[in-house]
Amino acid sequence: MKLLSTIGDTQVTLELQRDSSSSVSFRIDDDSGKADIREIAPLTYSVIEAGRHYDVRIYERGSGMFDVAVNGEAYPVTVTDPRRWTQAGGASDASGPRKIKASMPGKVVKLLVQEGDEVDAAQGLVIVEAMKMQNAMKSPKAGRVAVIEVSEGGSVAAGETLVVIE
Amino acid sequence: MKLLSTIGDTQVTLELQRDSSSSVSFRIDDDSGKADIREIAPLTYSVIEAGRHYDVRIYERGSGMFDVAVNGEAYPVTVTDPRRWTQAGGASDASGPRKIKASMPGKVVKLLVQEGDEVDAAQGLVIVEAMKMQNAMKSPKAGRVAVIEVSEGGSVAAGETLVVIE
Amino acid sequence: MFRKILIANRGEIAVRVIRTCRAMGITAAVVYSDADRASLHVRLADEAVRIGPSPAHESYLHIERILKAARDSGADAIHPGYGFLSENAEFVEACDRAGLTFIGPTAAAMRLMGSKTRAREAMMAAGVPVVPGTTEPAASFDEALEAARAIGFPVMLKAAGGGGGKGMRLVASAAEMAPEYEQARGEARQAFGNPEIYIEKAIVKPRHIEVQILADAYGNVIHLWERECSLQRRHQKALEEAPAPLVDEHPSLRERITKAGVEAASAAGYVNAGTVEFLADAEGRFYFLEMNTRLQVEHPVTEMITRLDLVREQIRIAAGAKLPLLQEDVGLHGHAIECRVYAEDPDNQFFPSPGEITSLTEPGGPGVRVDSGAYEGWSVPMEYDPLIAKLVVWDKDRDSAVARLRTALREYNVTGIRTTLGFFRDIVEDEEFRAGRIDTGFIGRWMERRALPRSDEAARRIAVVGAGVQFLRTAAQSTRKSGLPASAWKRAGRDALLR
Amino acid sequence: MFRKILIANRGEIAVRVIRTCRAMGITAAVVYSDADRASLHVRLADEAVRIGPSPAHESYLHIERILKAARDSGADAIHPGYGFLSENAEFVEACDRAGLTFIGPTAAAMRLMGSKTRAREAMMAAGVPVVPGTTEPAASFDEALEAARAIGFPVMLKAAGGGGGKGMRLVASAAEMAPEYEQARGEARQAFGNPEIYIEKAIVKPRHIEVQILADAYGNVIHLWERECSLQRRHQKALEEAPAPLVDEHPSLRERITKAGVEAASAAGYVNAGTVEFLADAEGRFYFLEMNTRLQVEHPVTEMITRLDLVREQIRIAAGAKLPLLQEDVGLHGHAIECRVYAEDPDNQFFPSPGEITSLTEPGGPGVRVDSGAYEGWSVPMEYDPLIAKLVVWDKDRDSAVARLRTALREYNVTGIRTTLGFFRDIVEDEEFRAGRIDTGFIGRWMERRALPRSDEAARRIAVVGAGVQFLRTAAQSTRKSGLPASAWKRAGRDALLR
Repeated sequence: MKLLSTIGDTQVTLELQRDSSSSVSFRIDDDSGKADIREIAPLTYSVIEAGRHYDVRIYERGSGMFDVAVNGEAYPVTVTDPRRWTQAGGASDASGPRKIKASMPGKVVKLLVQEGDEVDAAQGLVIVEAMKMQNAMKSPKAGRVAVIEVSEGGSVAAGETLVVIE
Repeated sequence: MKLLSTIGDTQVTLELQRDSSSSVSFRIDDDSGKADIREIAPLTYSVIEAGRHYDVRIYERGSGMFDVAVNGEAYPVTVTDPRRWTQAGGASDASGPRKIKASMPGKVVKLLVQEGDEVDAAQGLVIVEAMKMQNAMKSPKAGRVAVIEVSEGGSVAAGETLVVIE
Repeated sequence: MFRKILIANRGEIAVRVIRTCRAMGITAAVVYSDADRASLHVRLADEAVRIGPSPAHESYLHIERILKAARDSGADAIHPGYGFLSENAEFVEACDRAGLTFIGPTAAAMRLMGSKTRAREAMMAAGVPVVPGTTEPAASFDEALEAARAIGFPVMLKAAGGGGGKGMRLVASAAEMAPEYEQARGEARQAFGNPEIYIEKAIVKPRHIEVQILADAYGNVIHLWERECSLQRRHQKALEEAPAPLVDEHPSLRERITKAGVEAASAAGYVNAGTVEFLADAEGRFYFLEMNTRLQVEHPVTEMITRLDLVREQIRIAAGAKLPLLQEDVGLHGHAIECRVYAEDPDNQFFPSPGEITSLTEPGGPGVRVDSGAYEGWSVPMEYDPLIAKLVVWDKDRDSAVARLRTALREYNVTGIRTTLGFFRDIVEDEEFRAGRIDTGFIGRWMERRALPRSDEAARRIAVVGAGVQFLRTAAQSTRKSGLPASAWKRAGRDALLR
Repeated sequence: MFRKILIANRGEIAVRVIRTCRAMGITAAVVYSDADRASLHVRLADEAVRIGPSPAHESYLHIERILKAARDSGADAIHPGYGFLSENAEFVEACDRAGLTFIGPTAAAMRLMGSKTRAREAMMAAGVPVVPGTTEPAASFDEALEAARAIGFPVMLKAAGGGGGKGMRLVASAAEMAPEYEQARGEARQAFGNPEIYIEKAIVKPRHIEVQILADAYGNVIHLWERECSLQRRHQKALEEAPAPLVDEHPSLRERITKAGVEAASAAGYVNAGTVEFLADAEGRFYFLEMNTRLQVEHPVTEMITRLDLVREQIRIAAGAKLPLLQEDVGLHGHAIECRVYAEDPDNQFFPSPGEITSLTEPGGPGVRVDSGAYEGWSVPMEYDPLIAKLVVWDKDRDSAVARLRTALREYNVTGIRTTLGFFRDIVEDEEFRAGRIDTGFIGRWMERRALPRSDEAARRIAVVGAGVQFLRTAAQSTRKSGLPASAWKRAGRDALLR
């Protein structure tokens, strides 16, 4: 199974092959190895490779995005299946509509714009509050406020769409 | 919902009524109350009743038998539904065939009897070993060895039938 | 001694107080808001009383509801923890009126130390050093310059009308005074409608040193040495130590600053546990900042080096006991460090990260203590402070304690939410931190220079492999329906990978 | 100092050693059998080497495989933990030949102390008290009676041919000697084919007191005070304390017994950490039992009162360091208690209870330390010792430590397997235990008298309600197919009860 992956800013190809219930051969670009992988609990793996042990915890952020903590150190990793490339969400075109999503669950304290407003890049759109901290969600580009999907006083979950800018 | 229950050697009737998603009215014999019950994790509940808080952990032993740890103190409790009385396994008749089950997982070190042997009450039948300890499983009554379901050197799970005495 | 104590708080500090109450044979009753019904402090309490909806002003800050909970549960004393009502003098008085013992100082001492100007006056009268400066705004530039010269450069110009950094200017020398003074006035006028400026001595690279005080109702006041809390982000402490690394550089500092701490508490007529906070400079000079009239978040580091239980001493003092030891009997052994585990994203400006903790592993073993308000499967509510746990380590000296901390941090794993654990893992590798060269600007500077490439190439490979394996498993699962209950699903997953 | 240490053990003690290795900057490599692939010691290690199938003689007891693992991983030293190969002199010699440092005593000291008769002779020569008795079997009844009179009644008759209680008789006075002697001979003949009997002084209600020793390669020997381990079941320790409660009754005991401990270790030419075990009687007399030439399970209680890290000292000594402190610098502060959490059913003769830990909550907070080899979801293997974790508490005195223990035990919850936690919860409520009136027969007598009715009627009601709720939920679930994956199922369950 050949996959595309990024770790930080680096893009690599990843091949995985299951040899037995717990042994996996891998190739990352030209570098290959064999790992003994056990699932300890959902999203938690014990990995032994070349004698070293790695405690691996995975947090799925959706759309093939993962935070992978290896021995406690976190790495942002994305994985895509090139055969399903077209379906994979991926980053949308900078010129198309952009959804501004809540980066944390919280309460919508204030809407700073109205539908139809023209906004600049980095202009504040919505203020979300959690744990006594207020966070202004900003526009990633200049454009027009197409839709506002939340209202003042309402609650939002992390990843929920707040505003669409086109 | 009216149930029959035993705690230790005491038999009681138990009525439970769900008032809301977390509030349960109960009646144990003539004693009634209302408890706020939250499931914290599978088999783990937080219960507040009459102002007191109880941390409740449940271990299901099967056939309506439970070990219930309340604030760490364990109580053996059985529950049966009288409407399904006939299906409920319950204690079998002392005069009928009796299954001798492994009280712990382990390895069958030795069979002390053969099928067809006559045995006395408390006579050793099978020796099971776990964690460097050997445990002789004894006959609960005088009778005849009807079936031996394990063999020497084999592994058994807790609750697995070893021998049937009739 | 009290029979039952109501703990008017939540989270890790409520858990902390429960543990000592129970070890003293005192029934621990807690309060909870709707957001906290399943919180750990409720699960560990003997008794639990609902006090209202999730917003703090309708629950943990609601004096009447707290008092009603105390009456209903039959408590004879209230422990306020920190935050919420812990430094609210009206609450202290309301407890008094209700016949409930407030475990803390008197309302009078709380009020005195709660007022910046009154506290500063009291400290000056007691001979405790305060930051030198004018108490009135300068009437003219000449007056300002004269005051700055008298104080000695560098000085800080501060707006009289308000805070938050507006109208604030650091002035290094008399030559720079004129333009900075004008700019500060302009900014202050714009921000607060008031251009007035006063002048304080600038503490360059200040270090936060505080002294833990215990005082009984019979006039006995002792200190339990100092702590250093110079690692702060957003003016909030992140990592605290006892003893203070700064004392290594200035051996006389300990005696001088602890003496000042005791004098400050005595001057305030203080009773119970309290903390006198100072800013210190690289030369070992220090200045009174404020007094915290309650238990501190970071009290465990003091407990580790003195082996005292501060909550037990608080309760005993409130019950009328005398201090159980004299100043000369207070031990000081080894070095302790606390890391505050916040539900925050250190890679995104420490923004809050509430949500479900999907997995949690805490460290253990020798010299490791975890004071936690969290458990696996719990959802950190978005309504309250993001502090979910504290990791405290002890060892014979600072180097060993840092090594112990490093080990404990590696064992500590939280997934589902972002926490400051990874941030601390990086901090303990830092040479400046290891050398004790810290001040309140440390974290800010460190965040600037930290963008190091990760050095462990092998771990990076495993991160990619782990993500790939999970990607395939998730893809496989989403294409078939799992009909198995939770534990069977777990087992099946463990037995066979990549199905 | 070593660069990498191979830990030739498993479970909680392997985890314990990993922690100190890492805190010392030493790479921790572990070995594992097939049954332990997912064990905590593997999960926390830097490196892990498979050594064979599950049976111990094919893995943890297999000298060649352990040495190969050490060579393959490039380790320069081996820590044996306790049990397995830790007291195997041949293993020590094999390590020497392989150029690996064995972290423990020399093979010679191990052999000397491993032989009952040679150790007894060496102790007598060094003036360390041993249990008075005949070294040769009595040739006749008259000789036996004479020997018993010389030793002083009560005496114990013991079979020369073997142990395990067969042919063993307690004789209170000369009048009872004749019939007991004949019965003992008969039993011994039947059990071992050898009727010979020897005679030892009977220690009535013996208490197990042991002295922790540290010795370096330069002839320096110090003790780290005593421990009391009188609470035993099946001749295995269950709960240990430091200092010994018996010392409260006999204040001179500490000086006498620690001196004897140091003399015993010196006589054996002992190097590294070791423990000299004694039996003591109610009058404070004590007798050498044996020396354990390794780290003890119960070493944490000594660590808590001295604040030393015994594993660190072991490693330093093995690396050729001198002892870092003199006898007079060894502190003794407060009181520590350890409870051994065994996977055993205390309600069924402490029978083993391996299997999956379905839920696990460990205690925390001040004065609480957990050394664990377990985690939630882990299956305790049936192949090895049932010790899965140790709970250690510290407080300023024994009463406070018992109260702290009580609190910690209440927080400690394990489901899925039976453990000794509930047993300890009952023990800490016992008046005799609280008063320190303990001896090696305590648990046996306590099990006889413990059948108390549970007193907490309210908790009983909740137990019934809890079982009822679970019964209905399980019934409801079994009648419908759950199509939800694990976490969604959890959440759904939390939101709505009794569906």
